[in-house]
Amino acid sequence: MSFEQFVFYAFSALLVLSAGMVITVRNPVHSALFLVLAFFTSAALWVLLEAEFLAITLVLVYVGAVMVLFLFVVMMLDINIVTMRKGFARYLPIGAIVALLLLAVMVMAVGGEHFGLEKWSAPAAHGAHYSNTKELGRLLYTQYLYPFEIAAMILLVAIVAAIALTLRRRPGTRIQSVDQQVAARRDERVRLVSMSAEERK
Amino acid sequence: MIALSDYLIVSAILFCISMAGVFINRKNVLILLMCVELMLLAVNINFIAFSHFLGDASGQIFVFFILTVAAAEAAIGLAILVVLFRNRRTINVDELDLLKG
Amino acid sequence: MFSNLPLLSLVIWTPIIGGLLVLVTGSERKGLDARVVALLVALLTFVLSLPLFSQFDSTSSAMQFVERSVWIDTFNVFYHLGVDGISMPLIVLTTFMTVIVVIAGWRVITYKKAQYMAAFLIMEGLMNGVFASLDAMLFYVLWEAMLIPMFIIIGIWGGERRVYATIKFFLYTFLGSVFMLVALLWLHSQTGSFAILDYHAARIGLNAQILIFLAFLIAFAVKVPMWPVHTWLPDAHVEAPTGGSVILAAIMLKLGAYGFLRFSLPITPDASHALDWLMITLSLVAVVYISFVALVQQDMKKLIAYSSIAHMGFVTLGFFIAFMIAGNTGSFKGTVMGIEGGMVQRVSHGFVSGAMVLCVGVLYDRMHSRQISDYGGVVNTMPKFAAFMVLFAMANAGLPGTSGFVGEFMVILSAFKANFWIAFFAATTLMLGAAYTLWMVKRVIYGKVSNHHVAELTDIDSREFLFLATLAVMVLLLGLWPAPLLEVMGATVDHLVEHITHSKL
Amino acid sequence: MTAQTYNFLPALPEMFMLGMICLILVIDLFLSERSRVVTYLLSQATLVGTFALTLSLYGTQPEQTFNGMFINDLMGLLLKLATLIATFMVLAYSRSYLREHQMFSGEFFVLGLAAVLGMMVMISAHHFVPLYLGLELLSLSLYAMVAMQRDSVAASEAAMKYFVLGAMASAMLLYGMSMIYGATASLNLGDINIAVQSGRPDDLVLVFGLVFVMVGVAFKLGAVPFHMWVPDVYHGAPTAVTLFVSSAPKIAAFAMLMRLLVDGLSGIYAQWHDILVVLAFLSMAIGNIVAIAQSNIKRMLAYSGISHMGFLMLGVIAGNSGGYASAMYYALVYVLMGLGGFGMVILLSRAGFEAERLDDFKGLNERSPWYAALMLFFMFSMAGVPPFLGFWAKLGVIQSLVATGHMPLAVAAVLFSVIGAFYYLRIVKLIYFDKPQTGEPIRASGELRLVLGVNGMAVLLLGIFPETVIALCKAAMGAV
Amino acid sequence: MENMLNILLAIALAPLVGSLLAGLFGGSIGRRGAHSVTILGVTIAFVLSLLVFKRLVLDGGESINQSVYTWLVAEGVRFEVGFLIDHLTAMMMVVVTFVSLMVHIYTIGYMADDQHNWPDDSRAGTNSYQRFFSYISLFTFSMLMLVMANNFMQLFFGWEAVGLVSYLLIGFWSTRETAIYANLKAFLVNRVGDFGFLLGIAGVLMYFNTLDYAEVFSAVSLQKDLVISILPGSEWNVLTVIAILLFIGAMGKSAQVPLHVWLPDSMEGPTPISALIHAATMVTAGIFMVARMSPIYELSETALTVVMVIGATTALFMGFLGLVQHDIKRVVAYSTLSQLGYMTAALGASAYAASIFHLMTHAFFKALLFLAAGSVIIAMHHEQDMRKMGGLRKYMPITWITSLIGSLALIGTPGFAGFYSKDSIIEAVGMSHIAGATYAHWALLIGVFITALYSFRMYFLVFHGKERMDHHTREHLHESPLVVTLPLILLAIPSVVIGALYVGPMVFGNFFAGAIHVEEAHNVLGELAEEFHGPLTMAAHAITSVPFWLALAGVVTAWLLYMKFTDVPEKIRARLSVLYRILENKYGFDWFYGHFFGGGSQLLGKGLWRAGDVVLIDGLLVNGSARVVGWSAALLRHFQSGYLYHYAFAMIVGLLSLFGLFVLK
Repeated sequence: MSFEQFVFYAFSALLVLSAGMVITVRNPVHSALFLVLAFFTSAALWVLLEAEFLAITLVLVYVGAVMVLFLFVVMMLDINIVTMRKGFARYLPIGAIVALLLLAVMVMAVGGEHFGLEKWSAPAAHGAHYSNTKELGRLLYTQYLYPFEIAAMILLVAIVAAIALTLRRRPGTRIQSVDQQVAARRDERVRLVSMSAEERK
Repeated sequence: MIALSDYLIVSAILFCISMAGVFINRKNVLILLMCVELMLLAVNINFIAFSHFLGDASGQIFVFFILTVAAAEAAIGLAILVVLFRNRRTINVDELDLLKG
Repeated sequence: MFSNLPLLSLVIWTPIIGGLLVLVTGSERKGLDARVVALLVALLTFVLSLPLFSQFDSTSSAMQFVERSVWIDTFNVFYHLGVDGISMPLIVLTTFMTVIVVIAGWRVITYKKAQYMAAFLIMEGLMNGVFASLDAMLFYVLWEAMLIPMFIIIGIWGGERRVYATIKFFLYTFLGSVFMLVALLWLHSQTGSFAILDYHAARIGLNAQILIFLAFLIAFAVKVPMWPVHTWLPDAHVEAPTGGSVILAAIMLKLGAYGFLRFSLPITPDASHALDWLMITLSLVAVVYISFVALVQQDMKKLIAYSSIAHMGFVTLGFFIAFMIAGNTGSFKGTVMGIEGGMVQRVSHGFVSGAMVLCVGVLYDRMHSRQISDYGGVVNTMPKFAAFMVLFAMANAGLPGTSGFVGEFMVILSAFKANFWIAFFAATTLMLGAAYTLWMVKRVIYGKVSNHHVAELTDIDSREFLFLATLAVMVLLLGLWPAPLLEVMGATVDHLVEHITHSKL
Repeated sequence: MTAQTYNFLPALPEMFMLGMICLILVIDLFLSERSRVVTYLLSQATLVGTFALTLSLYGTQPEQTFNGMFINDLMGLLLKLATLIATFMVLAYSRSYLREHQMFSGEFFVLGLAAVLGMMVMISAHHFVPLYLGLELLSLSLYAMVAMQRDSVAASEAAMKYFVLGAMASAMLLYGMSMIYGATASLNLGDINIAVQSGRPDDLVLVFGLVFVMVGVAFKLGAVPFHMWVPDVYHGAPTAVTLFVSSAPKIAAFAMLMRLLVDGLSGIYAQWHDILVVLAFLSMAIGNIVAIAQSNIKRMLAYSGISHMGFLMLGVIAGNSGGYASAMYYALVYVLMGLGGFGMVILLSRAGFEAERLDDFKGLNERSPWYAALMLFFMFSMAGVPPFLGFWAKLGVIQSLVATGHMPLAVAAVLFSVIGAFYYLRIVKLIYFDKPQTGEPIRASGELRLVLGVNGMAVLLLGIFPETVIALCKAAMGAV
Repeated sequence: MENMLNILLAIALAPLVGSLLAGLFGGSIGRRGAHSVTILGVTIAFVLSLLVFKRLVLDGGESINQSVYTWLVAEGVRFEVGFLIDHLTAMMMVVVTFVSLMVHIYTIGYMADDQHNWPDDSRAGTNSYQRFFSYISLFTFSMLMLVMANNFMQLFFGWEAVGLVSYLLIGFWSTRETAIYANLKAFLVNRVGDFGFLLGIAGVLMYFNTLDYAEVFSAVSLQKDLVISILPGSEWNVLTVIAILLFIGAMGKSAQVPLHVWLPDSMEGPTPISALIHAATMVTAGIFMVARMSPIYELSETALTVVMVIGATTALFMGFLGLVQHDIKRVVAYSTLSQLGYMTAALGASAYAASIFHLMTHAFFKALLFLAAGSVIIAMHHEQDMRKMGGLRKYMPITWITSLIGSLALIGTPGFAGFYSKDSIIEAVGMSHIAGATYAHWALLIGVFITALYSFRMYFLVFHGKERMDHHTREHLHESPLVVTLPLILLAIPSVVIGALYVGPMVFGNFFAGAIHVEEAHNVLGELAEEFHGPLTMAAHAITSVPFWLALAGVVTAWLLYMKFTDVPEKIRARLSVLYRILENKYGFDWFYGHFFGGGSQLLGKGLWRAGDVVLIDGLLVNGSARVVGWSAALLRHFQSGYLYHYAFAMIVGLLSLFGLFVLK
């Protein structure tokens, strides 16, 4: 077994295992952490596939941002963990059977028969001066300009949506109204009262 | 050498696990969101593997977009989750049965 | 004077536009009475339809008063109208009966008068369109569209179980006609045309013919209706308001029979030949079985509905004995009488069943019951009405001198040429038809005044007298002088017979 | 590698819309609650402007741009126009509803326009990436819109279900795309088509990918068994959103179906034909049958929509340009009818009251004969009874089935349409044959009345004169 | 010729016009107007009929066969209205119009106080007098159309039209349950006959392709060897089939066993119509028809046998029933049945002329008897039970004398009209050689005795013996007014003389030559004619013949039983209770028909309706499929459980199934 193979199998095993744990552990915090592990391991696999840029991105974006968001929500929502796993075992067998069936079908399609080495020999490794990042960047801003714009729009939508959904203006809260403050005029706030001078005694 | 099929099988396993996760999990909606992330991960592995073996970078570009979308998706999904939780005080999948028939 | 006018379009669109007008001028507002508008429209349409009869060239079997323009180019659908001897009398019948129906609903309908009248007018236009269509798709569109006003009429102004009845009516007929649609589309895929006359000329293999025939059969058999797809009619009939029942019995049922002549026989002559045993059997079942069923009905309208089914059995019988007669006599010349008999029966049944339904309506308006057992001795309080009722009952029983006789007579005479036993079973209607009709008359009209409700009945007023008398005149006229009707049909039927003699295989 | 310059002209409408979305987003920030109507008007203006720009492209030669990712053809053009009209009507329908239900906010319109943009991208996509991105742009906006009524328990539940299932479906779609990519080494639909036609790629792999892709498309269409979200989302979402979800996205979904199957995978027609037969049959069956058991009109219309999607697929099954044209016509017709149906629900809804029970329609004829007649038009049209529009749609697809020899399927289709007629009739029954439960007169803004009237008359008049639209669809599919 | 056609039209239409005027405008023209206009119409018809008779018979004019109106044309076959006037027709026209005229006049008296027959709350009786006249005039028209027809279609028209009027008149007193039962029964039983009749006509059309008498009769011999296969394997001669089918019609109309059941019940109608329709004219339509069709019947001995046997059976067995009736009209009715049987039997023996002759004489004396019975009924205040009469002789002399004349004519007293016709029939049947003739002969002979017995039973019970009516009735007994007695007298005259006058030419002469065709082999009357030497001789000869003594025996027995030993009938009844019960129940025909056909068809109808329509078609197929759809809807909606994981599961299962689709392939 070559080193490459060792790395592949080890990380693959870890990936599958952590994925399994994501869906089986009781505590959602643990699930999230296993998911992080899964992302890490697959990033490793991607490096094997010479997709360094994406592997880094995965770690940065997912582990760094998305999973933090997940954890944030988990904490915020204060979920009762005890009730979370009830009846899990009951549905496991049927779930497992269907999943295995699906897996069987999928393996039949993607297995060695169609995608073995005989048919798909591994490509030669790129030269040392090859930069995956540069290559992607070039494509992204030339050929994929149009999708890139749409992706930007998607992110915008995500922002708008997330804010629209979660931002609550509670009716009872006391907040400053800056524009009112700024727009306040003197005669609205101050009443000058003219009083007759007090008589000196 | 690691065959393309090996990568694809790993991806397939991952995909199946996350699928199973969706319907085995009956309690926590959050896990469902994670499963969706896992599915996308599996897809990404596929694309990258193909991209590598085809020697064509466009697969990786696709993965790039998928990552972007997945992040946006996660944001919106979590936002909906929050809304849901505020309304129901629960994110138990079992209790999401107001709409049926 | 009329020859330059697009008469067929006029008899189709006048009532439809008139109906919309009635809706718009509605009865909610004061001033214009929806009924008056409706009557004027109906009369106008009737007058417009008269030249169809008077200017009809009865020596020609070709389509007359033809209009043709593109409707949907992409589907090759044309707005193609025309009448021959098969369809023209039915158009006149339709326009005539609509006038009657409008008058009949004059004082009876108080709820949503405008909608009621509009529904009938729109339906009249659609029915005229069905009879005049020479394009299969136009035919189908109108054929289906016609269901909508009827659905509404039964549902809004109907009786106790009107919802059940009207939905049953709609779905039954809808189910039937979708098969026709598939058949038409198949024909379209073969000929690239929706013109009915092209279908007549199309050569089709036997198996395909049989399938098409069956598809048509389902559509038309439901409409006629033939046993065993007849059960919508008693329900619809019973629940429909009087006007609805009149149109149902007088016109709608004729559509099925018309379809057999316009579609089944000429398009699939070989299948008609191969399956004539089925049609004859079903027709005879209608005559015999349904007559027995009619005998035991307690509800007058149900009885009339069943009697309609039995009478329509003669129509289909007349059409489909042709092949057996040809087989027996060796020529198709002898088949004309059966087909003509069936066609006369169509028209006659329009008058007779319409009149019977109106009679029941007259009683229902007064007593709000259709149960035979609630009546008895009506003649004592409504002698004029009783006279009409007995006359129409006799027509229903096929007494010579009334229109009911002509068609039955011709069909039975023809049936003997096909087979003794067919004639035998067909002729049982002489006994059975008289039995169920006159037994009802006995229980309703004759006898002592059976209860105080009957004692308080008032005889028909001049409005009721008007429509009953008009129908009575028509029933007698057609019975005593059927020659013009036959003359009109003659050339067309000869042509039809000539057509179905030639195998399409 | 020289810098490429693209022809931006075909994408001008999309660009205009993108710009306007950003503009509206910014302008909305500076508007007070009372002058929010400006946002609304701007949104409508955006739609109109986009419509005009799109229309200006009418008659140009089909062309691809952005490296073959964007295609501008007649089908795309027409579908975009239809999408824009539908959205315009949706917004007009829902204005007062949104106000009454505290959803009349800038975000709603921004998200709505973003969804339209997504649809336009999908419609013009000639490449997996924009197709997927357009889909996601659409979907994400819709998820958020469904959840927009934040205090509604049902809406948030619907949004959650929609989101989870939708995400699953797009994952499957992606998985399928990856397999096709693997098999054909291309993401461009045109190249894929060439590759598939050449017969080089492994058939099994292609089919494998195809099945996954079909799941994604079927989900978007709401075809059985990937339809489960439809009733729940239609039911749970605010009616204005339901109106939107049920209309324009179906056009986009149809476009996606066409792009993927016809533009991309026509080489394996035999395979996707089989899949579509199963999906169409099941959709017609389940949709029509389960609709009968519904007591909520939004759910009922949801199931009816499922069955309509089954009918739509029949046209595609035919596998020729005539069939595609009929399917396209069906999609357009369905959208028009569905808008009317949900529009009536909106009409009867008031602040704090959703007229979503069937019983709320009781005695409508007593309350307003005009609206009753309109609803009758919609219902009979959906049932496929002539002379209404829906009939020609059904006729078209069944005709293309018959013409290609799919007789059993054609017969099944007409039978299911008979079953389906039952529940449409039930609505008509409620409207005309039952007594109203409330004597309250129907109040509606002039705008709503106008749109509803136009919509209803369109269903009737386009039914009587169907030629134009059918001809356009045929032209779009190159089947004249 | 043209002139003649106008006369014929006038004969037919005059009663129709009268009828329409009286019927439609009865309220305005009043009673007097109604009976005047109808009597005028019938008088015109009668006088013109006499004119026609004179031209044809006395002046020896040519017979006329001409069509006047084409009803319709189909397949080139013309269905027409036309007149065939030969001696047979001319005679029938005279008889019909004469009896009708008598009845019209008589009705003035009979219906004078008709309002008493209607309940107070009935408005149907308002113009009942006018209506009645309208009906009987309409009947006259219909009957004339029937006899004057020159084709089968018109025959059927008239045939049905007289049936209609009969229906209307039997049920004239529509508030009486028995009357409206009787008229329905009459119509339906007649329809059974018409059923056969129409099939017969259809047969004629099929094999001759025309319905014109002359054309059919001229072609009939060409078709005599044709066969038709009705039941698989058995071939029947076409003419036999047609003849029997037509005869079924005659059985209905002329009330032959087993379709006789309606006639006794028809006595529920007013007496004038019993005389006109149910004795003199309509019921003889069947006889007339068979005589008219003689060219067909002559070619089928089988048919003739059927006719004869049925006729003889009717003659004998219906006579028996007359013995046990108490209702005066019913006795006459059964007597009518019996006499119709005689006529039919004569037809079977090919003695058409004798049959028609009997038809004519019978028309006179039976109308007489009925009208006399009506006169009695008027006097008895509509009491019809003979047990409550007696000794009426002295109160109503004219009725008494005319009744006696009628009865004597009926039993065949030599010299009276009935003697000549009946004796000829018995002789002819005795001479006949076709199968069944012996049975028929014996039946007719016994019938003579029975006829005499029941006739004089009635005569004695009514006019002689103790006065059994109640006091009140006796107080008011008096002879009927002139309008009643005049017809009696006028009818009594032909009842006596017509036989002697016409037996020579009609039965034994060539009177019907050209109208009736008799094959040489069957020509019994021809054989009899050789022994005929004038009516007087024939009457004198009668003393030595069996029928005379049988009749005498009948009269004597009646006298003994009902005048001398009035307790004997009671004893006989007790002794022969079984037999009596059979007779009382009219052999159970009514019971059988009522239960088997009446009840049976209702049972069948209910069965078909409930099992077929309600359960099978509606319940199982229609509502059943709706229910299946409903159930599946309810079932399938459970899959929409609301649970996300179920939805996801469904998607994955769907995905797997799509794979399965290809794996299975």
